Amino acid sequence: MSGAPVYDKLVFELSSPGRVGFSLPEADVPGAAVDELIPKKFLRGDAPRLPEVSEFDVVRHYSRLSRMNYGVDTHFYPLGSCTMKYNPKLNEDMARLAGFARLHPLVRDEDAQGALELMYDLGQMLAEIAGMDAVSLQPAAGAQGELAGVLMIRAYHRARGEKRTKVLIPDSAHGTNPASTALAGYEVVEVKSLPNGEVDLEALARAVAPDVAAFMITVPNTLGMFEPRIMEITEICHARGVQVYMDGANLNAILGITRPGDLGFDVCHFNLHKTFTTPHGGGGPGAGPVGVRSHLEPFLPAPVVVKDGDAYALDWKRPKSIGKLQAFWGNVGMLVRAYTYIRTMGGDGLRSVSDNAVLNANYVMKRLEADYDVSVPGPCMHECVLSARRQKRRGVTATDIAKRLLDLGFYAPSTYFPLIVEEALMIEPTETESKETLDAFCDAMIQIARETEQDPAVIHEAPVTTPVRRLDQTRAAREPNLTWSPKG
Amino acid sequence: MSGAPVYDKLVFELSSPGRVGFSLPEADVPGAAVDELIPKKFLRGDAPRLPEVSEFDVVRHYSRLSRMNYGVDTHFYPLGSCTMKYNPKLNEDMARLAGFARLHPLVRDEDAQGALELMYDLGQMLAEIAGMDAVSLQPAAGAQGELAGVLMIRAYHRARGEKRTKVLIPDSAHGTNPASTALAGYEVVEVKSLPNGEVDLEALARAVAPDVAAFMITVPNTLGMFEPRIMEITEICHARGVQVYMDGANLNAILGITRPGDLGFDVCHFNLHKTFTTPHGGGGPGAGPVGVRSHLEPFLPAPVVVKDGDAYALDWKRPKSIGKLQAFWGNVGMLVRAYTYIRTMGGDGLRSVSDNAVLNANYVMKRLEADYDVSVPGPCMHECVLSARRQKRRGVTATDIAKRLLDLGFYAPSTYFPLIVEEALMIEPTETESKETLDAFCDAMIQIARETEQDPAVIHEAPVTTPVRRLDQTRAAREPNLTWSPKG
Amino acid sequence: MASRYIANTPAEQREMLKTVGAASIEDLLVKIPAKARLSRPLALPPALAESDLVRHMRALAARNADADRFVCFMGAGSYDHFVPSPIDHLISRGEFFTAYTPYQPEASQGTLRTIYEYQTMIAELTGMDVANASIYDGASSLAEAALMAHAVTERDEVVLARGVNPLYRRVVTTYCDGPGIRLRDVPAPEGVLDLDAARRLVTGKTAALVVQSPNFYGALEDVAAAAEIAHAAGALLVVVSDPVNLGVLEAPGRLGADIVVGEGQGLGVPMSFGGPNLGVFAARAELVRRIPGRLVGATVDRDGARGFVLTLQTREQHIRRAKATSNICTNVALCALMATIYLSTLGKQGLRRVGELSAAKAHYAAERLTAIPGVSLRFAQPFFKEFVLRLPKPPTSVVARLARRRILPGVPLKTYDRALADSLLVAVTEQRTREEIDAYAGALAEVLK
Amino acid sequence: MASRYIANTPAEQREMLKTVGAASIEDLLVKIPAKARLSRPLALPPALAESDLVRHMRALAARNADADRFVCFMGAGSYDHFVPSPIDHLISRGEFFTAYTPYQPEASQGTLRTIYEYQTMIAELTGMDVANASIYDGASSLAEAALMAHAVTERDEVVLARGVNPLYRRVVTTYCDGPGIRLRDVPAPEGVLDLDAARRLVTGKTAALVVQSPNFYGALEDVAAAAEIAHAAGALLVVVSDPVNLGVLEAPGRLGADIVVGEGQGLGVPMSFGGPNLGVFAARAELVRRIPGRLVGATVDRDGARGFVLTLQTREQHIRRAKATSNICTNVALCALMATIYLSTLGKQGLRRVGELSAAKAHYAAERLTAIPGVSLRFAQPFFKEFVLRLPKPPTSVVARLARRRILPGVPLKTYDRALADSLLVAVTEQRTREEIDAYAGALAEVLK
Ligand SMILES: Cc1ncc(COP(=O)(O)O)c(C=O)c1O
Ligand SMILES: Cc1ncc(COP(=O)(O)O)c(C=O)c1O
Repeated sequence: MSGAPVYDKLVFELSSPGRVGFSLPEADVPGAAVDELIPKKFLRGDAPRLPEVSEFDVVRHYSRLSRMNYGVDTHFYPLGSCTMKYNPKLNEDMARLAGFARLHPLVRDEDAQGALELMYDLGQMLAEIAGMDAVSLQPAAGAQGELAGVLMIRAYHRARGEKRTKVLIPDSAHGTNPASTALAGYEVVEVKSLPNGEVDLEALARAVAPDVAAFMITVPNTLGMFEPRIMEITEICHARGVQVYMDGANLNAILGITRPGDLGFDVCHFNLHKTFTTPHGGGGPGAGPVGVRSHLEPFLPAPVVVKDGDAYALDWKRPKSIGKLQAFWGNVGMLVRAYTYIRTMGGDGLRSVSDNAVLNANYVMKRLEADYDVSVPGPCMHECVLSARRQKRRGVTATDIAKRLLDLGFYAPSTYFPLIVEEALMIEPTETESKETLDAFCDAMIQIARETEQDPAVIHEAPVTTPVRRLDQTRAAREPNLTWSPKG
Repeated sequence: MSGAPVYDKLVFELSSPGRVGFSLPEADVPGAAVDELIPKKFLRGDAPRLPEVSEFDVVRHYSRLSRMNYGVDTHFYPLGSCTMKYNPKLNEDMARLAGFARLHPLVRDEDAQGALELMYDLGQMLAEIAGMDAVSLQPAAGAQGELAGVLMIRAYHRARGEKRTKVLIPDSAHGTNPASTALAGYEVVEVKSLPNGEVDLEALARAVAPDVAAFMITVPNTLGMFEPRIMEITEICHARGVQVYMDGANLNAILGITRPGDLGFDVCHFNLHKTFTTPHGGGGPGAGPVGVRSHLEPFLPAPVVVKDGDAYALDWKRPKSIGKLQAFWGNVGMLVRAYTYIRTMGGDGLRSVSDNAVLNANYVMKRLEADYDVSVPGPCMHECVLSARRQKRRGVTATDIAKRLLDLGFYAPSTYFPLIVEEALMIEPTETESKETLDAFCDAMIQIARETEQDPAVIHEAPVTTPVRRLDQTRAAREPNLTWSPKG
Repeated sequence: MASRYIANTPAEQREMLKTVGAASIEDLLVKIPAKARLSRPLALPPALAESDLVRHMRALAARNADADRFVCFMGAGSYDHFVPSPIDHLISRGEFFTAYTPYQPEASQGTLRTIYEYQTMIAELTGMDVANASIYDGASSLAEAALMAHAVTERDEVVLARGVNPLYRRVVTTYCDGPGIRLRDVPAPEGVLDLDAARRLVTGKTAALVVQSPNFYGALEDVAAAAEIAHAAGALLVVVSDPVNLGVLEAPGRLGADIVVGEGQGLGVPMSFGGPNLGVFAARAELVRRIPGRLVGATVDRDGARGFVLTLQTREQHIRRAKATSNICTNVALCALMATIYLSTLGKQGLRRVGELSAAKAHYAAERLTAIPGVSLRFAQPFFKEFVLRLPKPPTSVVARLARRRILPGVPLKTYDRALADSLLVAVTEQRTREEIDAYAGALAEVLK
Repeated sequence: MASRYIANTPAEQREMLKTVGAASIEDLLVKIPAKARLSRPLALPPALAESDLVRHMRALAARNADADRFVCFMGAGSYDHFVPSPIDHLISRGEFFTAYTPYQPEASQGTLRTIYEYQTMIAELTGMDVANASIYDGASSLAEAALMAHAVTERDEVVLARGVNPLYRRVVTTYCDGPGIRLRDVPAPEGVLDLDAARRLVTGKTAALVVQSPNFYGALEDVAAAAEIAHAAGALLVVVSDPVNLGVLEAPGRLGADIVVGEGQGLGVPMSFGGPNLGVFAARAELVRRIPGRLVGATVDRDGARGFVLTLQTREQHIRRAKATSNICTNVALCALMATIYLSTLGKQGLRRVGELSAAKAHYAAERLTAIPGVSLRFAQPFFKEFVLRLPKPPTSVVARLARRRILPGVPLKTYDRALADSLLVAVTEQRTREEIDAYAGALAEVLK
């Protein structure tokens, strides 16, 4: 690429012996040297090889590295299933209030009433949003919410003396669904979806045998479609004593429109880092609260935040609890952000979040349907899945399209997910994006479709405007280089 | 340029009627409409044509615009005379403490003891650093400090019944020196410098006539050199009743080494946004405290922060004061940052600031002396001034070199200042930059010198990596377009 | 002694000295006369580690009655308007925050674009043709206006309405001393400009008539009438105006102003004990080449692409030196950026709401407070978000007593005008809740008992 | 009802619906069964304006005993270490903060490089060959280690030293339920692992022996001896270790650890009432293909330039699904970034100083506190920055009474171990001043009188 010289340093490569970036007080206590306080055998011989840089080195280095990223604040980020919406700055300010950010997790309940009240109320609000009876805020992310949910189902069956060993999951599911289920000790049985991505009810009816503990499904599904017969599905399951778990990663499509509980689900997790605007931070942290119907409440992870009169407390006396998932009570910093968001939007606001998320996705699908194959005819919900199979025939893959988009100033859609769609391009615009932005993105997609016909080279060359060009994945995996060493 | 698509929006161009980015409470008072409270004739007929955008539009727009800037945090910024050093993040955190940032200027002294103590102590510390007897923190920037200083000199002469109408200023001075002096009601007499940039003592001796009120000089001078005979200069002036003013913009070169007061200066201003690390913010705000010897103290701008026992107060009873320069007491937000910095460094720390600033400047000068003409043989102080006259002969001007540097990933030195140096390139590295950075910059400068010989075209084409290429200044001045209108 | 703010290590210093050809840094300081050298370390308090310094600064901050801990009804040129959360996040981006004045436009388009947006918004709000990139604060902005009027009209008198903020008046006095501009006052016995007196005082010698609206007492001035008087005498009309009010109040430009100045602090800039503030400066197009400070203009680059530059720089000190229209160099660009983001966030509807809410709450407060026996409005004039109360007890003692209840009830006017020794200037922004206003009224009633 | 977080205006909605070919948004929701539709608005508290919400949140925050207002001597897995100012400024840069997992490496080199730096630093501190990009927290990180040991050794028992944080133990229990891994405890009567008991309990069925050092009681464990025991039985040694201590304490890898996990919160991550935290996970090279979570590796681009990518992804759920090494997807990358910036800022010398200061202050505090009649150290073991006090009065009542003096004296251990009903776990970081420690001692002496 032409363009500005690329910054190619790692912080270790800025290091200079004796340079310092810290400032620590002199010892103000009678200062015995550490080797007089602690037996030598416990002590490290040499100092760890950490960088030696100035504070300014640090600030400039990480400021520069940040500029090698696309983020929602700087680029449209239509990454399907990830709900890359605007992360309000107000949430950040609130999470940084010392009363939350500087609070130790083991203070007495009396000394954390503000935090506990916030958590209690957030749990109540999430329960109302999902039509669930109780919520645990402890799971650190969606996958841990899934684990908690499946473990509760397991504990429930166990408590009823039932031996059920299998969990059914559609082949369109996100990878964490089978992974979490297997981790919970179940055998995962994959259920083939219909060509349109919907559940094959006949197949399901056959599959829900007495040894099936649960059916786990994403609503709307990973094709961005709402399962029209979802209530029949939950009924069929319940009729066979099968619990139904809803992966709530796509909850942002149905806020105030319909509720997992009302659809018949027994368990549902929330991704606060998707629907409720907590930032993704380059991979995390998130928060994955899990909601349940009353029959599963006894099994919630401990402790549970409870209210007694005007006092809030952590209730540890949960004999049937599946136990703990994190050392403490949940990713409270993220809970503060989500709470701030919900209090900002109110019920009507959340409803219009879903309305506009759905409208934006349908708008994009409509504008692109002539140039790309649509996986399933619309209307879709909050996201749409296109297929590049047409382009593939001309040698342009979903990956190629993704890379070309980077050059045109957009992050890429999710690619090759869900697995049931060939050359999948999964696009989630979110309600926070404006029509101008959607139009610019659609124009770029259409341009790429044209280029596929007329000038595929420019696509195969892409990206050329990024700090690096296409990277050698095979080499990375064959000769793993996972840590820096002076030789580099 | 190739590279990423350039963002070319103004916020007005994102506007969509009815879109909102704000959130304001409903009126909680018996809500008479404004036209029932205020006579129509005072009211605006139509709403102002401000943009209508979402909060996210705002965040993404200004995040993107910021990326069109080079800043110290992201780029080496050798802009001579401007002291573009690292601006500590700690200073920012301290200035944002509600106790400072949310304090109204007209609270009673009793309700601002913390702020007043900080201001009092900062004044004391600046006085010690400059060897002055008293300091006013009120000037908003260096130029206003100059105005205050010259007005105090004027008031001083007036008080002594002297009629002096002229102020002598070297031709190497910064533009604000003559501008501030003229504004203070003086006739500015330019004094020619010697070829080496130093003051011509004989000429000066001749010039300091009875009608001369003051001599204003920058130390180190704008060529980055220390006037070796500075004390003779101040003596000659004092012998003729001429006050001497030191432009302290370059104070960062002499911290703890020598002091304006000890050199015989009567007045000196400080640029807290240079020597004392307050950020430049794209042009300001800064702070330009002014220090004086005791004979000028009565004339300080009012009010002055005073200490009485343990209590601090704003002293308004200053009958001889030149008056006020700002509505309130100074750019307190900047004062908090400078105070934080001085308390971080301490006396020894400030001394090593100057030592290293001087070392870095000499290192750069040495590395470049073979390829560029040095305006004055070294050693220099905190900055060095090169001349591109050699390159000019090959058709490459200081401006061309500046533009080429932008393509190589560096901001440019100050160009064409001081005026007495042909094709001046004024380079101030500052003590916060590392040797690696200085070497990279010198390598780039040397490369440009080579290109001047071998491939001047690449220089004349520059910049090609910036969001825009060279801009048409003439057109901007001929047909001023200073505000956006729908036609654009 | 290694510092986290200094890059060079001793080893690097030695290496660099070797290149330079000096034995020590001392060798580089030879030109400094020995007898001028400081023979001792600077007598400053010892360096503090970051954690200790933070503790110290917190302690200092805690001794100030800030508007988070106290309920603020103070104005007089600095107001507690709400600051939307995105502003600080955006201005803190290093590329904005640590950049200098955009001397290299190709590497400064971010700053240049924001200033161009700012100029456009200020021109729109004030109803003028052009606005500059900012002056230090409202007061120095007014002083620059006086100088400009003097230069444009070549007249030596500036007539100031008594309603102009007295703190501004002092700054104007300072700036006018050098050029020898005489200042004259027009009384405001009823809290607004005495038009007859103004007609008498504005003459062929007058460079400008200056009025502020809402004025220092919060009262709305008849700007149009003032314009007539000024223009009839061939003088310029300078209007001091708070831009945050201009979502609701008429643009001074439409009432005949030739120059509009004011304090933009209300537009998202923290009060910070009075600074940094934001000096707004706008004028009619004919005056553009006399405007002080920086101006950003649109132009095109070599490839014809839109770009922005500092323009008309021949007005400025770095080119014109002693003959510059002003001595200003560093301005308050970052505060202008705060205002730009503020105005983008609030937008067309929001700024209007801010004005409507402030007006409604101020009038509610005036009603509640004047319902207290002995408390009345000092002037019978229409006001906007600020008004003057006459109190039955000395305002300073009232302020002292309410401070104990964490209420900042306003600004006593005695120090500004002996005739107003019984008066308290009260400001109410959209931030104040009914609860807070009622609490204020309740507390005031008690201390006046 | 216009919201500042939603872009579409009614007019734009109509326009877009027209393109879509729908009459209303309702038309797009047809697939949702009518009887499942929510027939009422969500019963949530009404939307709050920004200023009102800020007021509400401040009030909630004010009801927590945070470490700014209280002097914190609490640890047990979350510590009040100093957080240098640059961290929050840098992680708040939108390009880091609002990016997703770096699935498109060319547009995510910033994040990928910081993770690669993080992996390198953690490997260096722990003395292991490789580290992953992070796990949720220390406890889930330990749980993942147990699962990994189970998978690697194909054995079904994990032996936990009693000194392992009991909160971690609960999480391990939860994670081991599915795979049916049995947990066994090794007692620590003297506050450290009973080596003989360990020898008996670690058998051919043992997948891993888990020790923590410093352990939950603050005591330093003989990791080398534990390694011997584990390896003799063909089991893996898993060490739980707090990386912020490893500037001073020996790297577990050098003492024979096969897997090192721990809580990295001390590395610049705010306590935030217990989360988000930073789960550290490091292992020997042979185990790399069994590691849970993300790994970043160096490679080259088409032009041979250095670049970074997510690698060895066949371990992960999005590829391997039910057979993945872990179910983790979202991790805590931003906390890992905080730690990376923290470790860069503190550096080689700084991290050592943090450890030295913490140890010195902890030992000073232990001395001062045990000088109080009736107060003694519960265990006679070498400790680092944390220790257990035996008190003559119930610790919970002591905590309650010291809270009134804004001191958080430590964590009562009763809830974790009945045998320690008289014990208080006290942590002292470099943040605590001598003054604060003396004040604590003074206050404790008084309440024990
Ligand atoms: C549909 C779906 N389910 C589950 C998950 C897992 O959630 P998390 O990444 O928070 O563990 C995701 C997130 O990528 C998802 O998109
Ligand atoms: C030598 C010198 N003097 C005076 C000034 C004016 O200072 P300020 O810009 O703060 O008004 C400057 C700043 O550019 C300068 O470099």
